[in-house]
Amino acid sequence: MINKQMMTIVKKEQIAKDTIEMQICGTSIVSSAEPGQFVHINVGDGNSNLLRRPISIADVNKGEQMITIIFKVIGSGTDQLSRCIVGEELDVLVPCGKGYPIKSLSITKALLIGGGIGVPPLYYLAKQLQEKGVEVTSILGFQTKENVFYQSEFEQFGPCHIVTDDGSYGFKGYVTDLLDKESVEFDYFFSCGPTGMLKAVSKRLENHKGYVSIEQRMGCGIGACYACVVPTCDESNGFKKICKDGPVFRVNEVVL
Amino acid sequence: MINKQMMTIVKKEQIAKDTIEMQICGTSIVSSAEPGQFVHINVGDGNSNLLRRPISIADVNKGEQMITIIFKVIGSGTDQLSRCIVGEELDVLVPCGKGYPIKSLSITKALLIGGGIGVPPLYYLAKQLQEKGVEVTSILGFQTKENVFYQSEFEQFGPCHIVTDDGSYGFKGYVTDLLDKESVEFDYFFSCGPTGMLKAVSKRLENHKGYVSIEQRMGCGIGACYACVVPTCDESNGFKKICKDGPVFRVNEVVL
Amino acid sequence: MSLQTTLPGLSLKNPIMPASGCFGFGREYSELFDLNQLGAIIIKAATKEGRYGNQTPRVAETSSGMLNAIGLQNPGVDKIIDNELPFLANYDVPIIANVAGSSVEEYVEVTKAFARTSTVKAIELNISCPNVKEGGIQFGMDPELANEVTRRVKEVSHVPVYVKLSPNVSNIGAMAKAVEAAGADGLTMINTLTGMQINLSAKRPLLANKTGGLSGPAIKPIAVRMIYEVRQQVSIPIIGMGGIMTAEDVLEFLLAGANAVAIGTANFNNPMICPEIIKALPSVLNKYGFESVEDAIGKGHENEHTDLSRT
Amino acid sequence: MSLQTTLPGLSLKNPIMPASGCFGFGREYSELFDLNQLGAIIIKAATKEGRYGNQTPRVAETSSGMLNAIGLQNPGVDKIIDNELPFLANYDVPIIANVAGSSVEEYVEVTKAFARTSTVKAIELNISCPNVKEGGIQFGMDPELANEVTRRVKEVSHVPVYVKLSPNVSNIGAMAKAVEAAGADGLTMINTLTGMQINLSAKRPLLANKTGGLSGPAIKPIAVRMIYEVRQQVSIPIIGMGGIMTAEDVLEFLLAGANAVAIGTANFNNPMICPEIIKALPSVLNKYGFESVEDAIGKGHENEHTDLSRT
Ligand SMILES: Cc1cc2nc3c(=O)[nH]c(=O)nc-3n(C[C@H](O)[C@H](O)[C@H](O)COP(=O)(O)OP(=O)(O)OC[C@H]3O[C@@H](n4cnc5c(N)ncnc54)[C@H](O)[C@@H]3O)c2cc1C
Ligand SMILES: Cc1cc2nc3c(=O)[nH]c(=O)nc-3n(C[C@H](O)[C@H](O)[C@H](O)COP(=O)(O)OP(=O)(O)OC[C@H]3O[C@@H](n4cnc5c(N)ncnc54)[C@H](O)[C@@H]3O)c2cc1C
Ligand SMILES: Cc1cc2nc3c(=O)[nH]c(=O)nc-3n(C[C@H](O)[C@H](O)[C@H](O)COP(=O)(O)O)c2cc1C
Ligand SMILES: Cc1cc2nc3c(=O)[nH]c(=O)nc-3n(C[C@H](O)[C@H](O)[C@H](O)COP(=O)(O)O)c2cc1C
Ligand code: FES
Ligand code: FES
Repeated sequence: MINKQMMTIVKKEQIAKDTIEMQICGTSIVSSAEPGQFVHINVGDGNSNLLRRPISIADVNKGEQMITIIFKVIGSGTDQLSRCIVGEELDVLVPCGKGYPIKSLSITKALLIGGGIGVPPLYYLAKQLQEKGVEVTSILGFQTKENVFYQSEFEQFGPCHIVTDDGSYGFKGYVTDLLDKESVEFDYFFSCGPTGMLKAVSKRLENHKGYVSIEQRMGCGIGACYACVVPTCDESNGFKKICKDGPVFRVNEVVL
Repeated sequence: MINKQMMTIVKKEQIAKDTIEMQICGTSIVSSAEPGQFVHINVGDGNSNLLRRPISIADVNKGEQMITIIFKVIGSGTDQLSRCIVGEELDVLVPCGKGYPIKSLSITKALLIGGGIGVPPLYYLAKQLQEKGVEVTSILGFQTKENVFYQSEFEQFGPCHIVTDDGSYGFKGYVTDLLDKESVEFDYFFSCGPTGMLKAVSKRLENHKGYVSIEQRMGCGIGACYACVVPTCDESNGFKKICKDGPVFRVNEVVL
Repeated sequence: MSLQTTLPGLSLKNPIMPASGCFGFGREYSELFDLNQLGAIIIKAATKEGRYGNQTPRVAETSSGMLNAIGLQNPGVDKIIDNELPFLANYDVPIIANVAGSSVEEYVEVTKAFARTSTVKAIELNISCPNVKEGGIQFGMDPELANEVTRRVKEVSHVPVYVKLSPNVSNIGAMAKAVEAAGADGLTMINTLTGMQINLSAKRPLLANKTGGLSGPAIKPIAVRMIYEVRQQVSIPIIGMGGIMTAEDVLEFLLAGANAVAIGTANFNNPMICPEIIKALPSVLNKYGFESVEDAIGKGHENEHTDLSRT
Repeated sequence: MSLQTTLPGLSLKNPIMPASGCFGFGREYSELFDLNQLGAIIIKAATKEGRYGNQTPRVAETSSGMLNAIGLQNPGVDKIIDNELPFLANYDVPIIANVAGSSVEEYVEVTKAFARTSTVKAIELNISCPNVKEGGIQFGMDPELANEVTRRVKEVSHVPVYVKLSPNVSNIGAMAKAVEAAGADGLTMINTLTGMQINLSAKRPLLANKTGGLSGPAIKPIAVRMIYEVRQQVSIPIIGMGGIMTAEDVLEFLLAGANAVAIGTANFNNPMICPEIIKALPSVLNKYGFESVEDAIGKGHENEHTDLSRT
């Protein structure tokens, strides 16, 4: 059940180049949020940034009804959001979409593969997996050294490989290059990142079970406007709405 | 010579209902400002409030290159301006228009008649007149008691009559009603306020020399767009630009 | 304060309804507020067969507006009747069905299908969708075609027919008169203006469909002007839309001559916008001296020019 | 980085020029910056006799835009030639004269008058002013009239003629082709869209003229779409305008197919906008991989659709 509420910014910190971690506090509904779900934030004044911005839920503090989001400043909306200060209120739709269905999966070993701003949702996922007693290996890809964030946070859960495009930090190359080099055991993989990466990962791991979280420009963010559709792979000529049926899909469920 | 500059808000205070006094600090050009001139302020982010807002110069502190403005919150632009905080910078065109030409006048007794947000420019005018040794009487009209501001400030310069529409403070009625009751001696009058008031004042004092300051919706604010024209009275079929040739005009120079 | 207003086929609690395509079939919004509060609901466009619509990206943001090129995605009129209308029938809110098509026959077929239901209280004839390759908008650009499709649909419709006008025309009054002459019971206006945004990095239009329909506050002055103009040329009622974000905006449309209004893009900015506006409307009407919604309709046409400072 | 670009009659240092009506005759802005920085200057519309224009208020603000109904106020072509051109002749900047009129004869007369000067390097034929009762816009709504007035003006003009198109039409491509066929050397587009704002307190349109022309960022997507569309239908150059506020916006217009751009409303928001954009343009072109202005022109037409995330 999605809720529209005013959430108060309680913490804000820059954790990497152009990358901001923000904690926002709201009312009860917040604690029902699952890993992979997102918040849809009104960052404008109705004139500028008319459309809300979707940002993944990176962590949930159920006791305090607090959500962590991590976002990169790439345009006018995220720029506006980055200018908000502690104490200000944000108009938020929460929680949106469907997350990683880990409750219904039986897993012992999980592989998490994140790219750039696809890393945040994997953090809350890793946390939940660990609570379930799952062994977690993470591969996190970034453009370059100054973009890297949350390495130590992921190391809490198990092995964490950092990969940078230019090799300025960690392994040099793409996340799939690392998969070629390191052998990781897992029964499910969970991935979030740019479509190009998701495609490469899905192909590289085509014989594995897994889930991917995908992005698309959104209108409503709640399933009403058909802006964010993606065709399904099952040849039924069907489609899914990323904002409502996703953003998380079984690998090969939808056309990347 | 108009200048575009960033001016820092150094003080902000609410002085009456919806009425804000703000002091803004800039560079040298500021001190050339004359009473009756205005600043043209960019209060938006380019999307909302695309057009600048004209606000009269209420006082100038030449030593500190500081200008006082007093404005009433009536719409989105003045609302936005009222939310700016001390320390913030405003993008300002300064000084705009032509003020009360007191340097070239020989006056001994002046009558100032202000209405509502037409009161502010008269303050700097009164100050300058006093410096010239002119005796100043003021009549300030407001809607109601809670709108009244700057009474004591004007009393420094001489007699100051407050008039309210509803009689909740001072004399009850219009400024012209007070003129009917009190006899004031003066060789020039100077007026600023709503067009209705300026018309009534011009008519009531038609045998006197005087100057009025008028308002109109503006585009450029510097004389380029012809948004703010007003026909001249001289039957030459001419016109004046309020932003450049005004906002102050000789009484009966332009059609009110 | 009475917010009621009556239009052909529609007895409205209030003049506020979500615009077609911006509210789906109501399900998602029903989780956020009680749909019974709404004056009416205009549902997403229906075509005869299901349509997948355009490639993504389908939306882009612009200054005070957005572009969309959904491309009439919908499950087809039969599935809408079977799967969506029963849900909407639970509410005491008149449903207006938006009918689209590529040919006169398709418009007629879809209207006939809706005519078999009791939930649909009026048809909104969408001859103005700019986002499909063929069909739709050409009917909305040519008075003769608009007249023909309206006439044919009127022949088969058991409920009043509102024709949705496109703003992408030289002469909106001529379009309005053409559909009035064809028997339209009302007008809805405006649909979106055709626009484009170019992605500087990709060096091509951002929307997969290249062009999209511009909506939101950016187009409000155009909507108000067109409604004002059309109000002076036809006598059928107008449901106005285009950039409404506040109860003040609603009043502006009423003054221009709209009998009711629809709210599109604003739902994306604030999904609670319809009930919020309904709540705010009485005090706004009151503030400007109106005693009811009907009291305000068309009142922007009557007053002589008075100076800025005297208003 | 070369910002130079050459158009019929105009050899431009850079593709940036103020739009007609938003820069007067340059005097006021010359006190704020050195006009020699500009690519060109399009001066305020000229008619044969002086015109007083419309009543005030003449401007209103809208979401990301403004409405104006100046109504072609100007001192008349002879006074412009006598009093304004000598001042502009001091600068090394090509002057484009905007020519307006109520009849073909008036357009011809005004053009002839400018033809006698050496300062005016091109004519911008304003057949798209929405703010005057008669004349102007009807020429911009009808391809045949547009063709005729263009042809007649071309006969008497010693300098290239750019025709300024109105966006208030069903088919902008047809208008462009009609004036190209008549011998136009170039196009300027777009003029303003007709809009209205209603003053809720006065219960009448805010502008004394009732309607006004909508300009500013609100209309940018419409301008970009029309330029993109026209670029594919004619081969004469286009000076693009409509809502440009930044150097990125300039690049968007170049990609859409504009050969140069004009800046209108943005001058009111920031009188230094033209020199600021000229200064920012090289690094923006560079950021998106272009080596010169000419390198970017029309480049938005070439690339196939790629997904959002891969761009
Ligand atoms: C389900 C989901 C989860 C996301 N989670 C995160 C996250 O945790 N951290 C983070 O930094 N970013 C995340 N993103 C991407 C984020 O939404 C965009 O970076 C953001 O919307 C850009 O807004 P802007 O105004 O700064 O950019 P602009 O380019 O100015 O935005 C213009 C328009 O395009 C849309 N847009 C631009 N890029 C994207 C994109 N990649 N995906 C969807 N819409 C886009 C904007 O929402 C806006 O409507 C997520 C996106 C989705 C769909
Ligand atoms: C020369 C001059 C000096 C002024 N001095 C002062 C002053 O010292 N203190 C003060 O409080 N006000 C002053 N005003 C009026 C002030 O400019 C308006 O109150 C203000 O522009 C309203 O902006 P808004 O966005 O709050 O209102 P909105 O109604 O939202 O504004 C919409 C548009 O209308 C314009 N507008 C609305 N009212 C007026 C008006 N009365 N005059 C001109 N444009 C208007 C706005 O500038 C804007 O472009 C002055 C006006 C002029 C012309
Ligand atoms: C995402 C989106 C989808 C739309 N789909 C339809 C549609 O299916 N049928 C239709 O007649 N209009 C459709 N419209 C147009 C709206 O109903 C409305 O006419 C227009 O958006 C102007 O109103 P607004 O500015 O309040 O959005 C759509 C608009 C948007 C933004
Ligand atoms: C106040 C104002 C006056 C204008 N006067 C003229 C004019 O005299 N002649 C003309 O062709 N266009 C005129 N225009 C239109 C502009 O030249 C330009 O085409 C339009 O405003 C779109 O550009 P913009 O969004 O950058 O302002 C005027 C526009 C404004 C805002
Ligand atoms: S964003 Fe509206 S359906 Fe997904
Ligand atoms: S506001 Fe432009 S001329 Fe006065």
